[in-house]
Amino acid sequence: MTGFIRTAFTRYPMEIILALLYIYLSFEAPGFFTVNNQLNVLRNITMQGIIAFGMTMVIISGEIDLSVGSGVALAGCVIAWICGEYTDAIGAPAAVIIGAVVAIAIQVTLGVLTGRVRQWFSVPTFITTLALLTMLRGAANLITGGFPLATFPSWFTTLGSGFFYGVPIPVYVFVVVFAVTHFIMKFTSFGRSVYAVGGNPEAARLSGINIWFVKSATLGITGALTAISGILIAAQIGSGNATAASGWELDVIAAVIIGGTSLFGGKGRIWGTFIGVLFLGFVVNGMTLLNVSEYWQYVVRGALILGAVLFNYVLEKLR
Amino acid sequence: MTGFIRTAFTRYPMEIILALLYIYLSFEAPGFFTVNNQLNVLRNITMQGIIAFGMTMVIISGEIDLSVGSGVALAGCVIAWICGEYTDAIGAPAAVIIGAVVAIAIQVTLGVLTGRVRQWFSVPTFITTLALLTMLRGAANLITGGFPLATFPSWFTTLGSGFFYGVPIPVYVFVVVFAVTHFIMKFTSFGRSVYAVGGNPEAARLSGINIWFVKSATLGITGALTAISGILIAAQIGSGNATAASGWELDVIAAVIIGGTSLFGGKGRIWGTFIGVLFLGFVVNGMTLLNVSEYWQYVVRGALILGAVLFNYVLEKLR
Amino acid sequence: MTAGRIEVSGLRKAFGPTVALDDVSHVFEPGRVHALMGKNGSGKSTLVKALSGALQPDAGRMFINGREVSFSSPADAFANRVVTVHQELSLVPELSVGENIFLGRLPFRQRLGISTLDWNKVHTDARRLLEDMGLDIDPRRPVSSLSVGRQQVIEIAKAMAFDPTVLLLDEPTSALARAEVEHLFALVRRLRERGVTMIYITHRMSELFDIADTCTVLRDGRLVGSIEMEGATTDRIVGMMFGDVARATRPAGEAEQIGGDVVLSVRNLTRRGAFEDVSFDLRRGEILGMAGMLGAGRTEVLRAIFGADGFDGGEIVVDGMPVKQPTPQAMRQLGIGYTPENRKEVGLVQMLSIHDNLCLASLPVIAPSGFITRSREAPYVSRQIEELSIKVGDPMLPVSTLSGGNQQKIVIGNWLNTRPKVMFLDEPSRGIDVQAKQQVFEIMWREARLGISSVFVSTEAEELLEVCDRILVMRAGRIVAEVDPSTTSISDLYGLCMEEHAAEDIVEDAGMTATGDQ
Amino acid sequence: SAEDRTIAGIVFQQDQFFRTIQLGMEAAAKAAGAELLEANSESKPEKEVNLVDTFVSRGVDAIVISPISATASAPALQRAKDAGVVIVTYNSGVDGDIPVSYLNSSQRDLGETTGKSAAAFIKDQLGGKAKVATLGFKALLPEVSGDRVNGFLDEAGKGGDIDVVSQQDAWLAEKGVAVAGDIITANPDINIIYAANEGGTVGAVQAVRNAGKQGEIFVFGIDGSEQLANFLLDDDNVLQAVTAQQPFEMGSMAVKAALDALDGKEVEKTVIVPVLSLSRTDPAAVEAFKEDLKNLQ
Ligand SMILES: Nc1ncnc2c1ncn2[C@@H]1O[C@H](COP(=O)(O)OP(=O)(O)OP(=O)(O)O)[C@@H](O)[C@H]1O
Ligand SMILES: Nc1ncnc2c1ncn2[C@@H]1O[C@H](COP(=O)(O)OP(=O)(O)OP(=O)(O)O)[C@@H](O)[C@H]1O
Ligand SMILES: [Mg+2]
Ligand SMILES: [Mg+2]
Repeated sequence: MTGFIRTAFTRYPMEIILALLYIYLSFEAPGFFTVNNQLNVLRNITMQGIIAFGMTMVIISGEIDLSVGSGVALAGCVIAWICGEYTDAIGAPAAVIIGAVVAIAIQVTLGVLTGRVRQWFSVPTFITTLALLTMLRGAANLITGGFPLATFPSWFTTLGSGFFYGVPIPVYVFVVVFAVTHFIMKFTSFGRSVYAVGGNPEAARLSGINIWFVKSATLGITGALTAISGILIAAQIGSGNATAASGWELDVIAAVIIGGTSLFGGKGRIWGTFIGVLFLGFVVNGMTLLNVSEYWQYVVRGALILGAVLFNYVLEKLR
Repeated sequence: MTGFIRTAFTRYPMEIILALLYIYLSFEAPGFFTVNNQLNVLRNITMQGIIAFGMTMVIISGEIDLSVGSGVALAGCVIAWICGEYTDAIGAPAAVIIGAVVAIAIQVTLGVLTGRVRQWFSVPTFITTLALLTMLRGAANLITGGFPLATFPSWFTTLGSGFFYGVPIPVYVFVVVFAVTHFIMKFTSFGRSVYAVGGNPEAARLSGINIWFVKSATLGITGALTAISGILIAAQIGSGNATAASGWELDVIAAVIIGGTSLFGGKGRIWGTFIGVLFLGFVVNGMTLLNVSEYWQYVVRGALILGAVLFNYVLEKLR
Repeated sequence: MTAGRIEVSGLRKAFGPTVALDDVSHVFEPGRVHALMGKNGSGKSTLVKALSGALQPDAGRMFINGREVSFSSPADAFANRVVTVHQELSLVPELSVGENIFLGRLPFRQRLGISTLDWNKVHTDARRLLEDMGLDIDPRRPVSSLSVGRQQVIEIAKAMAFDPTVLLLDEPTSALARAEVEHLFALVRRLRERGVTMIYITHRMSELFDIADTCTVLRDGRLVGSIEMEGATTDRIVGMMFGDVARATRPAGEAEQIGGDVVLSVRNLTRRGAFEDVSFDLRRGEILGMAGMLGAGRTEVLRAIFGADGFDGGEIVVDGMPVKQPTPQAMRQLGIGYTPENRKEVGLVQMLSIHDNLCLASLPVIAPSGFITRSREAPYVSRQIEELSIKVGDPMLPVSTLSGGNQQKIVIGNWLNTRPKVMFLDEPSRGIDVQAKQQVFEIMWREARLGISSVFVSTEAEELLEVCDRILVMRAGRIVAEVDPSTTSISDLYGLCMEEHAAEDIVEDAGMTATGDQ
Repeated sequence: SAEDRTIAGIVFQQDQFFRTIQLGMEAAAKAAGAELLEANSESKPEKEVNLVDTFVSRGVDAIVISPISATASAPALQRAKDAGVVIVTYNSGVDGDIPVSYLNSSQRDLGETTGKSAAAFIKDQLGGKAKVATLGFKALLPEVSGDRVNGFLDEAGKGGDIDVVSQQDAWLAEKGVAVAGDIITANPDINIIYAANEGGTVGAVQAVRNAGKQGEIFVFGIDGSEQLANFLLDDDNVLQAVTAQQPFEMGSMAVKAALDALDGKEVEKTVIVPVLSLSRTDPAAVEAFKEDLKNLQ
């Protein structure tokens, strides 16, 4: 029995930590253990979660993307702007679809370009995406002129806040993205290449893997997911907003690392990120339910991130 | 002659870029080329610059510190709080000194601890300092209750905004920190160990270098410089402020990288960081003087960071 | 008389389930050269690391000159003047040669009352030291601009600079050319005269008789025994290492089966500063040797053909079709495989499993559709493990847990899974024990029987003569001769490689300009 | 004369409110033929200091600014004043006798105005009892946030018996959705959510919709925008009332004050810019507000 517990602890440290947190909150936080709240948490983690799955691939491939927060804002503003300009001419559904396609295309292009800039000019993705972090925020503001653009047809907003069989619609997107990225990393040769490229780029290259294709692709995928997240957020708040999602880059990276992915590349799991995203989601939700004061929230949140990573390490050592 | 130009370009790419920017601004930006404005730029870059020199050491040693922005805020709040509590009891000068010592001690301890946590638990400094980024901000808010603490004696504020022989006082601190860190990195065995530890930690270890001491020390030094910067800012704005310096971590890292330091460790120069800091300082100052619109500033700033790093690379290739 | 008596008693070290050292007790007499032998993974490096403070044993005691010591870090070992040249290169690539040599104890001088690093002294001392060792290397050059062999020499210079009483050398010659080995041996003899005690690890049997006074053998972490070299025989030592090992020879008459068709043809391949005007044909089922001294340009040629690096001019023809833009992917598709000389750094993804490393290059073969499962890969993995007799417990363990020889086989197996037509094997026998070496040769012969051609680069003339159908000799970036192994003696081949002795330095310096760190 | 006057206009955030202020400033500067330099201090006290110093060395004649903090912003502005620059503050004030003129809508006023609507609502619709949650921005601007929240609570309390069950921060819309959603979960019997800015108000409304609590939970907010106006006109009865400032007026009046002072004219030391109450009960006013906004953009 103790053997069993020990095995569970050492094999699934983050799962255990999450479960403990869950049990604690169920007892202590008013309203935590209700269907409504569970769905709420799911909806709230969706947006960052979607991106976190892409970021996991990027980090496993040995790169990083700091531009996701601004990318979310830009995508929302792009779709809102296109809806505003073209709804009259081509009708709302067409405008929404074109807007979504353009928003996604922009982010994918930027992601792939980031990879290529790394290839051609050896500029680390850290610095390229750091530059994009400010540039995209600026672009979003230029598009909107600083005002929220409330240009969406009302049915579009249900995409963000509606329900389907009692479950918020974004949650379906989240689950699909989780499943697809999990599948890619586990059951495709592309996924295998991502690990190899992150673990030892030169060895991967000499094994005939096109490492720049792989890195650019993970960045492009993350771009697409960033845009999807941006569109969902625009749908949720009903407008394109240049101030949306500021500071998300660090939240998303935190979720990925809590999930056990190594910042140095080559190691990590989509499932782990799923756990990491849930963990952060429950922490934020729990603190609000417990009405923890804003200032303490900062402290507690940081301490829990650090604690989770530390605990993870200690348990891995026991194995 | 062209050979000379070519050599200059390839050996001193960032210096050339900076000079070009300087010449451009002198002609185009009203008020740029005045003694007042030059001093102003110097004063403005001082605070981030001081930290950037420490960050250069941290990055060369193969680590990173994301907590500097919050650290600045915390240090300012700590000294303000101590002045508020103890001025009556022990007099203003003693309170200021004790406050400064305590503020510095806290940051040094946190820096060293970050290094030790990396040593003992293999937690990357990226994640520890990411956690500190939120925790220290929360702590600063808890100390001040969210309100600026204007508890300083009036002579203290001259430290931030006063002049000495016509030059703003913080500039002296900046110059001293530059000279000292430059000296350390070039002419002490500790400095050389920093390069070795970042370039090949195992080789450094086998050469008898205590790599954890070196890494912890660079983090501790950066902590001290962060605190000094925080104290100077508190002096400049006349109060301890929990919202100060938010987002600085990325600015400081950008300056270091623009200066040619490699994010992967082992390579970089304090002098380069000096250039990087000046570059960013002139960019910000120039855009304000040229009345570049707020939104374009984001775009231009990102583009210039990216452009500088790219240009640097291209010139290095020509060499 | 001397200070360097080393005694270990009951030394034990385990890495998880692997026991690397098991109750090892032995005395290494002062002032002598003690060879330490044993197959891959027998614990030699671990013993040396314990003695150098690089790792701490789980149990046991160590005595230097009768005084018990306990090293908690390499610095403690240095304090006792115990100095080590480790198996893995331990230089800092970004720093200069001089700085690397004195790393950890750079010289100082007083300037305006402050003690500052004395860069002049660093570089002049380094230059003197290098000259002493018969080397002409600018101490201001960054180490990263030197070839692997040169780096190894710097490593040794670094150890010398400590003025050791005990010097531990872990495979110092594995990356050295013959001339440099001679330099090293001269140095070792000089140190022995000064009374320095040395422990010397190697897989090259011939070196033992040249340099060692005693030979101590480890097997699976246990001490097998120790003999005086005087009167020892190779068979005796090999017997201690393995019990018994059959020396493989190529089945007679095989060489005649080489097909007539040319699978790979290289014409006038040139890269300025590295190699020039390289042309050769490779026929089906042929094993083509490439002999040459360190830095002759063999690695560069293979990498250029494989598309890993570019070249300035020339043509590569595979199966009669010129290759326009060679990249590793394109060449893999054309049926060419390449196992690099530094397998630890670029041959394997150390943190991935044995399983994954065996499938790295063959993903498109195993999964043409792009979808893949472990069970689909499993037959490929088990086939290589079986056919190459790779010693593994669980293929899901990281490849880093394997010993050098087995890692080398993984690199080869990774490529055999792609069903190649041509294999480039760059120093496949470097740093692996006699048995593993024989197995690698047998793999080459077997694949040749199946019609796979190989290009086999080695610095050991004996090996080339034993294994190859034909041998090209490279010198200073050019192919200078082609020899038939059946009519060539070892000394002839060495002679061909070494002519115009200084050529090595010329090529090396032509490719780059010296850029100092300071 | 006004033609060669240079005026610096400093905001501290990039949102609709400050954007409209900037538009007001631009209009006034243009009308007078003066040059306007614009900048954003991003709520960072140190950046504000840099901007003020930079503008002084550029030789501007006046600085029109919304200081981040009454205390923290004072030293730099004092320096500027000592250098002969005319200072006008708007929206938020600064300690000491620095500005020639100070224009604002009282932050308390804003909260109180919405609070009055809420008081009436509580009395008429909720039978004089309400459970209330608030969304502020304490970690961003504690002073302003406090004024708006407390002003609201003081006035709303006059409508009956109110019980404040949760006070949280959320000033961006997406954060507001999450936090308000959590609050609703923790306190299912809540009646009123008050949000102290535009983002928070949008977030609170969407959270109520997400929870399907239309008609059970009512939102009161601050700020005016097209989206908030639409919410007030929407028949789902979630958003009840907001109080908008008149940023365009504030911006243009502030620049005018600066120009007047430079011309040596008398300017009023303190000017209160009236706030605008928008309520579900007066759809015509909401429509008019929307129209004004359209003309601006
Ligand atoms: N850091 C480590 N972690 C886990 N296992 C290790 C580690 N270092 C060595 N081992 C294992 O300990 C055993 C002895 O290794 P060691 O390096 O001492 O062998 P060696 O005799 O030097 O071999 P070689 O001739 O290949 O260099 C091997 O089984 C090896 O896999
Ligand atoms: N990265 C590099 N930068 C500069 N010069 C290099 C580099 N790699 C190799 N060289 C130089 O190119 C020449 C050819 O080296 P190469 O490694 O091909 O020789 P080799 O015959 O394969 O010898 P080895 O036995 O060391 O592998 C050498 O003089 C070497 O110093
Ligand atoms: Mg070994
Ligand atoms: Mg080679």
